[in-house]
Amino acid sequence: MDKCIACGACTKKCPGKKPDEYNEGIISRKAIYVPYPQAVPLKYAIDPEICLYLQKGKCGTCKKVCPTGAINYDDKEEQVTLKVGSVIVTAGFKAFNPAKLDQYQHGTLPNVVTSLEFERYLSAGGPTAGHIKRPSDGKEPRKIAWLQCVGSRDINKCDNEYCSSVCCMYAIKEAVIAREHLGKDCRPAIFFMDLRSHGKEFEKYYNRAKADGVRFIRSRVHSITEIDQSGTLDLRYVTESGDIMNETFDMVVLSIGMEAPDSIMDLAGTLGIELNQYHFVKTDDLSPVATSKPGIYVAGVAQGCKDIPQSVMEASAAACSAGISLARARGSLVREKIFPPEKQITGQEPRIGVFVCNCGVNIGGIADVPAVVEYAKTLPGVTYAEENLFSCSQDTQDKMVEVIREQNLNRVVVAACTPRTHEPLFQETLRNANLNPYLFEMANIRNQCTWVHSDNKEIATRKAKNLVSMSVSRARLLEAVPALSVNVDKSALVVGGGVAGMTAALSLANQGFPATIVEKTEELGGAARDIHKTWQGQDVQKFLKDLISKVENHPDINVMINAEITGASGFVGNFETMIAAGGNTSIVRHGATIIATGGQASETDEYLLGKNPNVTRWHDLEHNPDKLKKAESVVFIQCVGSRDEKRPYCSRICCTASIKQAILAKDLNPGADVYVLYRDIRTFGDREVLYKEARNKGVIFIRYSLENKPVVQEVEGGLEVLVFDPVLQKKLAIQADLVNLATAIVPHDNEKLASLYKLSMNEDKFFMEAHAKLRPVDFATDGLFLCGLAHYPKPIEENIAQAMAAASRAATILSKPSIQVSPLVSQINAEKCIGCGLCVSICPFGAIELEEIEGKGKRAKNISASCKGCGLCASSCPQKAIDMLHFRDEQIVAAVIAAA
Amino acid sequence: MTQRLLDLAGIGKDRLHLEWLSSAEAQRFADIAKKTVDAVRAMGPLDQDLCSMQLEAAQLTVDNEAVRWLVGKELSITSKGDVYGRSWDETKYEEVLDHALEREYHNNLIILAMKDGCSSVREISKRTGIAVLRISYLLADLERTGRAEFKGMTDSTAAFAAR
Amino acid sequence: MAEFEPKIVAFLCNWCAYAGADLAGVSRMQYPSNLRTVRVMCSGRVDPAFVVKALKEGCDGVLVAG
Amino acid sequence: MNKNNPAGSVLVIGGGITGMQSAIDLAESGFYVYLVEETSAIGGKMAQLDKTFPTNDCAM
Repeated sequence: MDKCIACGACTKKCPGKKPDEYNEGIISRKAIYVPYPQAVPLKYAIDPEICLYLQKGKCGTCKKVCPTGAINYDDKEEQVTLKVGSVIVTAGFKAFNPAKLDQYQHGTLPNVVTSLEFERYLSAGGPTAGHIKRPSDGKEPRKIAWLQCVGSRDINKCDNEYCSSVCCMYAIKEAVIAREHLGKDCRPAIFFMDLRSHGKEFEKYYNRAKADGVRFIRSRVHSITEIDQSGTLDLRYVTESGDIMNETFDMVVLSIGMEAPDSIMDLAGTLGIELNQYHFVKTDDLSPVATSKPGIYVAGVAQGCKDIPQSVMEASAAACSAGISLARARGSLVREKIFPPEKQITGQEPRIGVFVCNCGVNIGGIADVPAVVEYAKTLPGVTYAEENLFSCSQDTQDKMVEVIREQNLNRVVVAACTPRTHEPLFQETLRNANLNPYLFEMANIRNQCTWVHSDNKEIATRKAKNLVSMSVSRARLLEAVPALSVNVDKSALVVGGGVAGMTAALSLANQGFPATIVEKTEELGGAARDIHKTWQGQDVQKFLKDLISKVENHPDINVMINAEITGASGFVGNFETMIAAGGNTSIVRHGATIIATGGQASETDEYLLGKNPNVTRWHDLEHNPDKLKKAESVVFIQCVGSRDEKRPYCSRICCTASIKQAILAKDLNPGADVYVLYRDIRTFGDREVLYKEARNKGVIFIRYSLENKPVVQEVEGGLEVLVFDPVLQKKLAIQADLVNLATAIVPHDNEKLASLYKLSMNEDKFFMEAHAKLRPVDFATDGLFLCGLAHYPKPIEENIAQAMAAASRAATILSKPSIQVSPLVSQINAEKCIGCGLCVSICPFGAIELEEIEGKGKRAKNISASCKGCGLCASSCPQKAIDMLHFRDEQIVAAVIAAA
Repeated sequence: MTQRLLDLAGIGKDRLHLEWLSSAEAQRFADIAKKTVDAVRAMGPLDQDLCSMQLEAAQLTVDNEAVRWLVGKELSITSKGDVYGRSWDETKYEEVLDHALEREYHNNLIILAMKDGCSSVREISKRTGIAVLRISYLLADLERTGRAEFKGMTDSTAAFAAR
Repeated sequence: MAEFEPKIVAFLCNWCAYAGADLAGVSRMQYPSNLRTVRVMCSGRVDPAFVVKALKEGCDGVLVAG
Repeated sequence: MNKNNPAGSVLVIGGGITGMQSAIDLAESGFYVYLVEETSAIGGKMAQLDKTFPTNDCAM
């Protein structure tokens, strides 16, 4: 397998054909294939089911065609036994197959596609290269309909009563992107029951889509019929006011839900872990990633329907749990790669070696490689030039190390593919040949030359020569850049003593990293003190008590209450924070910082809260449930202060909390009338079960809209709630002796903290993570992590998972004695610098500070660990006093001159 | 700012294209490449000797500390206001920047023209294409800052030279 | 002389435009060969002086893509 | 293999976005990771997506 260089010669000639699973069967693929051009590992695999040679011993053309002889037909499956300390199940999910739902006729009507198929139509690497075409006649669709809850929240045609919690969002995304592709006359419409855009920034995305012309129709489509041979479809549905509508659409997308993968059944059997009734792995709320068997953990959709950010958080949380149980064996099986000593080349005349690659036919077939090599030899400073068939193959790498040593080269230029993928590979080869890895330059003569000018060989060759001369002129000026590593203080600081903060501190301390908790108030616990039961009924107060006792008695955790952070400095691995507690200020040194400042239910003056004792907020009821027992008529009002102009976000936990209390009210007093006034019921994921249970117990759900909110007024003998009921099309007046408001969850005031640590916040004052999906618990600046309500409102089990995730991310830094930092940083020439501070204000990473030098006043100084090498400071410095290592002004200009 | 400068120098802002794209928008990159090449081809070759002086002046302008200051400070001043607490909106700030840019560019052009041997305002105007009134106005400024000096009168025309 | 072939220097940001150009190569999209790419870590790195320098050195156009 | 000297390695079953993130975190924290994937490439379902909400950046 390591001979294959994925040049694709074999797949062109291969006769075998099969529907391509990657493209959802829209197009077919060969027997020898790579799932998609960016696959990792980028190696071709043979599909035994349709390979003529493996089936009938015929053909074998791929072996003949393969330039590197990488085809090995008798590569059989082999059994490997591994001894491991822990197992993490991240088996993912299987997309629901809508064939069972005959009313949508997926499979018979060509223009009814699933959302995954539509993703393939949308993507540039898909079967239609991103142009959306109707499967029936290839024309661009004008009206597209998305049908929500296909295979979710449905117990008559399939047994998935849960909500898959992501379909509403991806339907909106596909509609918005479709409009981008097809232009403004494309009319997307989404048919839904409850629009569940509950995650961070999701509500704003939903509002933008509405403003951008996506129609949202609250109705479940009854059936789809084809009305003409071109494949146009007619949808039959009932609107809320009860009249039956028919509307034609060019294309229908079924927002299919998620199911447990088929392989999970026997996997659970072999591992001995329990599954829940939907075949997802069973976990309990207060240890969200632990399965029923100790040492085996689960993360992602294998545990239940969730979106990518939540899956990534759980992935890190699972890694943290495994880390805790194996803390003693950390680093025992990990091998450190040792490189030969580095040869000093300063002051030597440049002796440049140019290696031009053929890359099989990709370059050699188009550019005249020998001519490029001859041309390279004529360039000043080049002492050696050669041509290789495949520079990136292992044998050529070893040959290059010898050539570098024999020819005593001190600069290397490789003319081949893109440095973005292969630069690290060649840099490692340089290090094996005693050369500093930054004495290396790549000329991209494949992706940006031969592949894109393949119709004119002569021009491609000339451009290749020019690119090589640019690289050589730049290489001439390259200099060794010493590696940069920073030692790490193996302890962490946790800001905030709620459940999130405590879980993070405990997770780190149990891995041997001491943690300090800074709590503003005088006791630990945070918002969790107001919660009695999780949505699955587990006792939170007991969990909280023993969490607090574990934290307070843990030898490696130092708790500071009534403490406030007054100053912070330093960078990843070497932070210093000033904390004022009880009158004196102490300095804590730590390698990582976890922000868990939490949040709280917001105040409001709406609906007579505070003016009438019978108008309560959610946690008031948690503290004295007897208020519910006495009440004969209870009204819950949702989205109080959430999802409006002031706070355009959803607080996520209120629907579940209110419905849980509504069920409790009905249980305590079956005769009582219980109402829930809502805008969208967002009991995402398995919580849908609660919504069904509440309806079965007779809780009445009435929808209201932002335009005409319900009104609560005092009347003699209690309260009266006026609300317009869209189903009955009438205004109702409900006599209520208890009104409970689900007020928005807001973060605590983080302004000061944000300025101290240079953290950014979104406009709702929640902290902004580095990347919503791929780094959901990291901050942009390294060494700072985020978890809990301060990131975004979330139920307690997600808080715990995110806290463990933050601990795991912090552990990736704290577990190393020192960490390598990219050495390509800015370099400041103290003579030229006048200390104007412009660079400090421009630097997005806080990687430059002004330093007092006696006698000269202030001078800029680079914090190399935080510097990302973007170069904004260098290009904006009025004195031109800043230069970037490896991207110096004169190196860039040299390449420009060679280009002209 | 650089495009504005290229316009001033008569080279045309379409010789510099600024684009933003994500790493997945391959087709868009190909279209941008084609669009840029066609736009520049339509403008014909950049005649080096015709505008070498303009380019030199542009180079000096771009290296000028004051201009670089104005560009660097734009973001912080338009968002947080200047040292006197006055708030600036972008268009107003851009006007000041353009004005300073133009003045600095013309100053450099005049100095270069004088180094090229022109001495009278009319000769400079012919060589640089800048209006006579503008040149005399700027020359007074250059004299005051010691970058040019008045060489005396030769048959009723004033002669200047770069310092 | 055949039709005038302009010479254009392209400053491409390594993470966005340069990656887009690579993907254009992987997808074998053809585009004119007049571009000469200089890879930079961020489009913000391009100092206006580089642009003027390129034009002075004989290029007919400059593309800065972030 | 008993409780007090566990093996310093972890088996991650499933090479989608979740499996990859767990593997990265563990490897970065000094544990040897075996990442096991059913199909011939890692990436899972996310690799099939074009763009991802809410930021619309590419899934690949």
